[in-house]
Amino acid sequence: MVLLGEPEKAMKRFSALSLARNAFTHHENWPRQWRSPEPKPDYDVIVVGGGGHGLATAFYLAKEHGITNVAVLEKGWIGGGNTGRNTTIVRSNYLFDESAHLYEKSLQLFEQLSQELNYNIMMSQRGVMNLAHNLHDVRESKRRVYANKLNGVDADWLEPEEVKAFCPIIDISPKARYPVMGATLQRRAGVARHDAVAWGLARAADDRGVDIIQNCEVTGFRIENGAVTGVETTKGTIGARKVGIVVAGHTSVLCEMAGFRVPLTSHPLQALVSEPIKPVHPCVVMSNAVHVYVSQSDKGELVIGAGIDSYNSYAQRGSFHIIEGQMGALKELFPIFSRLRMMRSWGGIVDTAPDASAIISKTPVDNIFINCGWGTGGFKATPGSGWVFAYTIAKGEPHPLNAGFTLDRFTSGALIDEHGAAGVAH
Amino acid sequence: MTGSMRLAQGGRIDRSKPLRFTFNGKSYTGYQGDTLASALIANGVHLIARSMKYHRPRGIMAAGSDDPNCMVQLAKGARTEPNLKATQIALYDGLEATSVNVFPSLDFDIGAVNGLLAPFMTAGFYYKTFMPSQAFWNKVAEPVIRRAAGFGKAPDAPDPDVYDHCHVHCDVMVVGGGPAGLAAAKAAAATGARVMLADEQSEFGGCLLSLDRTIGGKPCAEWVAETVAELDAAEEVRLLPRTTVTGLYDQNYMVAVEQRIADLTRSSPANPRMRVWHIRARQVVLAAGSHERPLVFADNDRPGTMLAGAALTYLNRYGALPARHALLVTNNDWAYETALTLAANDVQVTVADTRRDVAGDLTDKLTAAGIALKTNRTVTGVTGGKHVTRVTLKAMNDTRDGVTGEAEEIDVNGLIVSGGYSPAVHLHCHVGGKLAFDDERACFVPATARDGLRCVGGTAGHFTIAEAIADGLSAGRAAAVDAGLKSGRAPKALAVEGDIASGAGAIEPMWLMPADKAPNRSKAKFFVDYQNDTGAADIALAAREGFDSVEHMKRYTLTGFGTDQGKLGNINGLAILAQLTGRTISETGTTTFRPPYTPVTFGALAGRDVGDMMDPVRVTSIHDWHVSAGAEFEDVGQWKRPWYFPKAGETMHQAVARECRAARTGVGVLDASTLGKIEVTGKDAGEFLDRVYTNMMSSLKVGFVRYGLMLGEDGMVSDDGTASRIADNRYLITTTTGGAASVFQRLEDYLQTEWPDLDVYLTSVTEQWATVTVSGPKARFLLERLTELPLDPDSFAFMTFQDAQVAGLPARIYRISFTGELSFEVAVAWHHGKALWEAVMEAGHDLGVTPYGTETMHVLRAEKGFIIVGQETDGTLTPDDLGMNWIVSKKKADFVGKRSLIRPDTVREDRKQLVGLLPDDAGFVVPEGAQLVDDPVTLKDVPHFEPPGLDGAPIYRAGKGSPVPMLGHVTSSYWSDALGRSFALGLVKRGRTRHGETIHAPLGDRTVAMKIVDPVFYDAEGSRRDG
Amino acid sequence: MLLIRCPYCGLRPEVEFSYGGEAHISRPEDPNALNDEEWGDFLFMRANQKGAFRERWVHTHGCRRWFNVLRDTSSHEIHATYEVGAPKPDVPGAAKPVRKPRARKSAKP
Amino acid sequence: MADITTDAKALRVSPLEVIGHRMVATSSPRVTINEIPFETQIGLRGDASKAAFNRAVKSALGVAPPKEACTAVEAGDRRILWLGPDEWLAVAPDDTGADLLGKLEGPVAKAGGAAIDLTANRTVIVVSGPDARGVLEKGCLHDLHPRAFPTGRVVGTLLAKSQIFLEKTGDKPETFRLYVRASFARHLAEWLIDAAAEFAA
Repeated sequence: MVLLGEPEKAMKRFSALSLARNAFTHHENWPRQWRSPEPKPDYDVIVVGGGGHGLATAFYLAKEHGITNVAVLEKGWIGGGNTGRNTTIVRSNYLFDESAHLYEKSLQLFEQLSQELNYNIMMSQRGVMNLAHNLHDVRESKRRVYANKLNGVDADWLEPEEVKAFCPIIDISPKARYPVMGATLQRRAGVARHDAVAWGLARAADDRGVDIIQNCEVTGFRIENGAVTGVETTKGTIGARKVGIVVAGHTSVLCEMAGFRVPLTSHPLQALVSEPIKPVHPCVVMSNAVHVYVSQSDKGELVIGAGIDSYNSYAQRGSFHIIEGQMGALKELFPIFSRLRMMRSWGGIVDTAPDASAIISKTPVDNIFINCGWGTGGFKATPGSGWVFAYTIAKGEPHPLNAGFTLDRFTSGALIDEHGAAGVAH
Repeated sequence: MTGSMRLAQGGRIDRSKPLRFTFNGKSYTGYQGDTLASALIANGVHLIARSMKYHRPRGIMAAGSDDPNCMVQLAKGARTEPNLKATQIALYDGLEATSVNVFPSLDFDIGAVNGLLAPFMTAGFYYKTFMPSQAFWNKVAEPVIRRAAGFGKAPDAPDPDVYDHCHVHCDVMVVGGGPAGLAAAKAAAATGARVMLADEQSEFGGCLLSLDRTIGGKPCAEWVAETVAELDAAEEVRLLPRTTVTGLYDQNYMVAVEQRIADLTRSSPANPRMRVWHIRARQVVLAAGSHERPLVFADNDRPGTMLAGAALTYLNRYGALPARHALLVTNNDWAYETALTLAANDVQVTVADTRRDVAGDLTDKLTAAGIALKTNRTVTGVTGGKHVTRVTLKAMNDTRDGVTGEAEEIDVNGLIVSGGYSPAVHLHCHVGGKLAFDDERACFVPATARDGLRCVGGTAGHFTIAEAIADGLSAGRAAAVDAGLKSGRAPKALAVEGDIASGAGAIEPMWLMPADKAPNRSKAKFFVDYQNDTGAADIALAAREGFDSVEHMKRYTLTGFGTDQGKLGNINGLAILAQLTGRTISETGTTTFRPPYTPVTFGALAGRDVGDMMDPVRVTSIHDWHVSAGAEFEDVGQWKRPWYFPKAGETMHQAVARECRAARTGVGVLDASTLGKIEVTGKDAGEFLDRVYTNMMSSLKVGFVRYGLMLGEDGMVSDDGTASRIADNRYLITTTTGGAASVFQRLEDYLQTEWPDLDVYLTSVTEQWATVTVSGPKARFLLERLTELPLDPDSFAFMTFQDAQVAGLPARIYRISFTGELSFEVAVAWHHGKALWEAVMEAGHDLGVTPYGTETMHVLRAEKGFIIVGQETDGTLTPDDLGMNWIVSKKKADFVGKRSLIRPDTVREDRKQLVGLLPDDAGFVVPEGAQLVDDPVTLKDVPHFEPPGLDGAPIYRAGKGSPVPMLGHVTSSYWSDALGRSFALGLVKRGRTRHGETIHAPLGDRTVAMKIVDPVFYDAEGSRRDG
Repeated sequence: MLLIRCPYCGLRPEVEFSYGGEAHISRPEDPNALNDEEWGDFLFMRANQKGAFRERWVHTHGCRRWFNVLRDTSSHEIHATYEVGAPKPDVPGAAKPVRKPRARKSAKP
Repeated sequence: MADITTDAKALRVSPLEVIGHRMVATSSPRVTINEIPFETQIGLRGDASKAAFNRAVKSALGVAPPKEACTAVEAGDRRILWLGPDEWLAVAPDDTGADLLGKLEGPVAKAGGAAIDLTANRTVIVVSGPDARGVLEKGCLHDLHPRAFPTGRVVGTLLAKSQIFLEKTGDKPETFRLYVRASFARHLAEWLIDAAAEFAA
């Protein structure tokens, strides 16, 4: 009894009606959400990495630039890296202009992504609060709020009582070790269902002709006269006019294969969830000073981010004391969470750049492009990252939105130092 | 079922200690030694909960942490706890439990209407709908879904209980106190090794507590008792009952959670409710046993359906009868023990085996016990909404993928199932251990060896007690030897009698059982993950839609995402996926096992690191004085620093103005003890400081002090402070309060790794010295009352220091000023800090000496245009940006960060530069952080950002949707008592060339015009520093 | 919680240490001789191997010494730890670090 | 530094003076917690392979600095703790500070080292009794079992969240000296009081 779906040409639209119709045929007529093709001999563009960013790149290459002879090569299963391991926060309230513009582009794409993809990515705009716990935090938070507003990004400063009103379960007692002195709030920010973002993008890209090839690991690059001509994979050599590398934690490994270095280090980033409980936490709360960020998923689980481990690692696991160390802070902020229980924990590999900002850039090899360095904040950038990377690959030059995110900033010194904004993992 | 299902005798419960409890408001009685589950079963209660999606009635399937169904909300108020498994709750008198996620009641649950919608609520249905618009999702669909999701409720008040941590080490850690674990601990302990043995149950013995075996000629219960007593008596053995090892990490580090109080007894620091053990073991023996799997057939979730091993446990260990008329459905030999034991307790039993052939000795035993055996059978239906009443069986066809022949209906009130056992390999996998599928035993077993880790007994796929004991004895001894102990005599082998043989054919792999209809066409549900209501049809849909990777299937169908973490269902799920996609189970693979093995209470993980223990509070030796003076405190790193000292009725603004006035016109005093202090000694001390400061320190004369700036190698200002030359080969340098630790570490880094040939030693002396700053025109006058040292400018020049007695204390006085006023910093031994402070306060009483805090310090220094690292700077500013090129040596060939100062970006002309800012509204203090723009825009008029599109238009452009270009921001902003107006410091692009121009700070409802001026507002000529 | 062998103090828990990134990056003798790209490389370019990796740790809460570790970044297995200035051990199964009372030799080749 | 006058001595306040009574109140036959205030502590830096350095130290303290890592040596009421390959802490009773520093400073500097007064930098807490280990295990990641942590062993480590030097000075009963920085002392004492509650009378 083998029940593999039949590859179909046209994507079936998802809707309540289609769901009902399929119920009458016992759900036997749903096609595969994306095909499982064998690689063609060559492509116009090969995107290495089937995470959210890679799939978004392929989708926007097809949608915005009409480039459909595209393959996404994924060494495992799509969405299996950081896309499926993050805490799903989406926001754009970054301090520096370049970041705010890029993340805001991404947030705007997120706001219409369910409709655009015809896939419910459960974009939940319940608001993200970044708490301030000392005078320095307050000053920097306000700085960010004013900057956001002037950039046309929604942001508010909340006094402690307003924090409490927005999220009643937070303890704002001035007696706390690090009392809540206020917060920034981005109301349009929130969370989205991470898996659905990957799957929806895959389905939509596939529908536009993109080949998504799983279990296909890139093992080398074909480079002639300083320009890429193809990639070597566990499924054979595949020709490519252009190659985009979007592999997050493994970027250094791939770039090494292509013969150049990037200023990245890969670290474990851990996260965890509680058992599912009835809705109790209405928004997303992040705190740099006490290193906690937490939201509640639609399934009822509290989704909690732990900090980044200091050491380099590709093991997809970190040290337990990192998680444990944050529970005191969690309990301080949310005293009613004490008796709830950690159900699952996991780790991802984040690639961090020296200035905690992404690199979306041309490389020393012609027609190889990289998109990396998202550190702990990549999920929220998914569609925006794909959009500007598709543009960069298609045009051979960065879009104004990612013009500041190129590799040469490490030579010139024009860093986009978001350590303040990215001090806590998210 | 009604009436007592408690056996008159037998089991390990204490019938002399009855316990009363309520479940969903109804009262019941159980006994000491019961779990909530066993007590309910003994009371004939099987309907415990409803499932998540369809709200199907559910009962008790298992007897431990693997049960997917029987979640309850325990207790009430602040001590309530959601989602506890009835199988894991030790019964106590007065226990109150209720079902979760039911409305209005467990018996009549409105959510059950979802069952009718089941045809639409397939795996991932929510990805396919609810998306006419983003607003519809945010405002309509999601709130409904959120309310429906989740099981129990969070408490509504802070947790009154106490939890703590303990860190221990041992030679051999044995995880699991069943036969293999006990044997391993015994053998290891015999060598004198330091042994720890943890088991999640309150009693050691594991499955031996539920089985009838003879070990070494003794009944197994007796052997357990003896072994435990022997271990308990051994000096170097630590027994941890009620303790679950939840995670194994690199280098044999384990986290284990001990439940010390299982009832409502109040906990305290002396008696915590839970303790998290952090265990570092040289060797680990994993004897965690195995988990029985259910079988996947039509409506395999009716209350009254129970795993064979669990049925045996309830019967033998708790004396609770799970049924009076039972059908056992099995694919393996091991389950027969349950049938035989039930029969021995007068339960009418039928056995339906999927296999065509069952070993002769087993059939003989069944015959002898009067049990009917039906082979080659599958279950095609189970009836009984709230309790199983009837099971329909059919024979399997020749190809064993369908059914044939007539249905047989068997009336029962208990359906016992066994699909075989899955080794509890979780901890093995936590550290990257791999698995292999063992076809003969139909389970995944550990396939990779790891130094210092041994899997034994059920964890190794050895399901008989004889194997487990033999495994344990040999592994325990070997582990001790590997841990460095002398082996001594080999432990005596122990004969075990009573096992059901476990040879070839003991199990037939059976995943999705043949049925009348394919699961997706059937009205019945073929559950795989009970808690998430994932059925075989959902897995089929996932496979059909391309989610054929096991990880995709898991995520799409939620298999294994429940609070039972898939202990029961995961293997069935992936095996069915393998079956549906035409792959082997090995090819399909498992999902990743990650900690924790069972859910862990957050409060336990926090331990005692709560309240003020969350992070150390660092205090100076003068702290108590500040507290009694009513100071408000500011957190600076871990330090508590006085922020300001309000007098009764004073606002902060008034207090700070008063403090400032005192320091400018009289005398103020500041506790400056928190600054980092490092002694730099050795003949190359000066050379070393030259390399790490931007300015020259080697030229400093003994007795002199110099201000210095440190950069990162990126050229950005990272810290500042003073260097005082104590002797030729000795300096004392200060750092910012927050930067002390990182500066010290960075300096050691340079010294040890870059310049090891320099003869320099660094010693942190931050807490050797308490420092009291006396500042203001009357500072000299005050201090002269306390010391005989001449303090006049001729005797004591600015930027020098001298040793002296101050108030009878040995002290060092520095003449430096961060306020612009005449100022002395008096340093004494930390333990003299309070005496010095009190002496200063007393001596200055008639002068109106005024203690001031960090806020006043900030105002005073800002009036002078002095920066604060971390306030004016944010890691992106060079000395030139701050107008501090005067402190950057032109003579030195190199210093840390120098090369970066000539990078293209750092020599850019439009960099932000430090300026002074005077609001046109002199009474208005602009908020710090306010952004600065050229045009007087108001924030509410700024349009929502419209990113440029595919035309690649510039971001800043004419028209709507363009951001407002920002030129900088306000870094410091205060009311100045001395100036009689507000003022600010800020960073502005090309600011130094724009003095006199106006710039704007758009705020919430107003936009404030500010004039750009020189950052020195007060006493620019420096006339006041000599008093 | 890694267990790291400080070359001076022996095996100690990870929390006593701080991480220092890639080892054997020498501060250039004469930074002014470097062009912007070379200086940028010194500042920011770091090896980021998957597998055996030479890295720096400092025993912050113990003896405050910086030292080098050869660790596998995919398994976390520590092959060797060695003093600053000691010869690089081989990968893996490296020779034991040379013990010296005070390692003050040139840190980085 | 000038000599400490008798008056100045009377004006000293130890970091734990205000909560000393609570440490005493927590103490029981199973574990006692006491501050030993004002112990003379002198940081020693130097090259132990140089005879001159060893001589300088030995002539002042009666014993040369220990070369074996993580150990302490005693000479009468003085002791030297190994802190690092070129770093030691000399400890002596209160009252000996100025004298000892005077004897050490010059000769040690001449031998290429440094001697720095750290008397006020840290205070000493003694935790002793059959359950001393039980208290410390709540926050110390070291293996404190006598097989692994014999008398005479010294480690720099974290106890809960405070950096300390932990020295074991006795076996019967097990006795540990904790050297903690003055600003952390109160936090650590509070932590110890809390951790010892389990063993209180």
